[in-house]
Amino acid sequence: MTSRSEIAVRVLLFAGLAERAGVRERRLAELPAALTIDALLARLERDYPFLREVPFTVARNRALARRDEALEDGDEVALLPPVSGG
Amino acid sequence: MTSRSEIAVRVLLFAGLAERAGVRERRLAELPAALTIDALLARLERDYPFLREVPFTVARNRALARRDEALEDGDEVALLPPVSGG
Amino acid sequence: MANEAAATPHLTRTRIDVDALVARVASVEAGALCTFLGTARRHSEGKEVNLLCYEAYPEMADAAIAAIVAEAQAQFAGARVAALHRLGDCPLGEASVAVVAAAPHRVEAFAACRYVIDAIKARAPIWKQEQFRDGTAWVGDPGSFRPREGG
Amino acid sequence: MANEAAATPHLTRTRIDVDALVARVASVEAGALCTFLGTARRHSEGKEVNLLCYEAYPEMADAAIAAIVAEAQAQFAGARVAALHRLGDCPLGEASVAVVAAAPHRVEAFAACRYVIDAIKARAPIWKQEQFRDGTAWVGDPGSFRPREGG
Repeated sequence: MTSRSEIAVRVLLFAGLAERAGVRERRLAELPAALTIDALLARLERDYPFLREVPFTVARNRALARRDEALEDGDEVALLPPVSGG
Repeated sequence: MTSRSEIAVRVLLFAGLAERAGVRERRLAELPAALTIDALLARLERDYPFLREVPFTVARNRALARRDEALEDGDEVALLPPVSGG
Repeated sequence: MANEAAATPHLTRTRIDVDALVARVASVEAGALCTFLGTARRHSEGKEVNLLCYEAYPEMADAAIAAIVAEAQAQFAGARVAALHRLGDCPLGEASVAVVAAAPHRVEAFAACRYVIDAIKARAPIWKQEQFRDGTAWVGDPGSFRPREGG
Repeated sequence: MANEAAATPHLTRTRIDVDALVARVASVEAGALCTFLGTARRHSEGKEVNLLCYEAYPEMADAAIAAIVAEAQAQFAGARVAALHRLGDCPLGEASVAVVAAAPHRVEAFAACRYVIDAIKARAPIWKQEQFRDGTAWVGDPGSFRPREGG
């Protein structure tokens, strides 16, 4: 359980990002409240340095997000490579 | 049989023109050689005065034709109302 | 008239088989397929239509559609196009005309399909008669309304 | 996954049924129907492709396609649109995406169909993996080539 000053988020990776990371989903807990997406990405880069070198956009709770947005407990954060559907 | 100085042509009418004329096809024989399409239309207007009042284009041997073209024996002349296919 | 059908492959007096048209142009090299169907509408300029009936100058209309298809294939890279227009009675909701265009990419598939239907409507000697409750009229021919016989 | 299929009506893991999509939008008031199919191509930038595989962020992709369809219907007079994207394996020649647009007139049918396929390709979180003889790669992700295991 997270205290009031800590949050947990779910991180989803897709396509080439999931392949490179070897994982499609991560749960990150005990994060500081109001952590920004930028700061979350900095933490993820420790485990997945390739994230510094490949392009992606970020969705928060299934909507495209700015990287200065503050996260809330229970957020779903998705890293989306350039789309190629159709 | 037409002599060298006379020609015969087939005239086709379509859609509203055929309905107004009450006929879809006419054979006109014993026409002067090198009769122009304009002159042919003047003859047709005697039988079908409505032709003076409705718009149409003329095809000669299944290609759009100018009205100053001279007809040849055996030509197929079609009077085409404005098209409305599709 | 089987003979006419054979001589004018872009015209048909029976229901249009769109899948057969698609099969003529589709291939594993064409990543994009655009299909246009013109269908008989219930209303035309506010009046209720019961039935459409199409007439053509068959030999010239068939040649016109063949030429239009060739123009589209020459103009749009890699496009393959098939087109078929119906003649005679066309019940509401059924297709009066079908154009299918396959191409490696969607820009050319859309452009070729659009070119062909626009040109057929503008150039092919085909005429549409609308049948109303109270009579018939040729589309685009203002004086052609004829009251229903015996009505 | 029937549950997923029900929750994401614009995505399917099985072959796309174009006739069913058409039936959803066609009506006797719509005189024009434009259909676009994207199909798996044999060649991609010179390399021979054996199979395509599509992955999506399903909930977000489904919502994106629903929003795009609504935008098209609001923007083009009288247009009714249906769209479906395939996920998972897509064999060569089969449709990976289908868009059908019905409208009273062809200008709107073409425009709505084109708007929706363009927007799906630009915005929906869906990714295409190409499978070659010697490995796989995600389209538009240059460093993603992975040699075939055990090859």
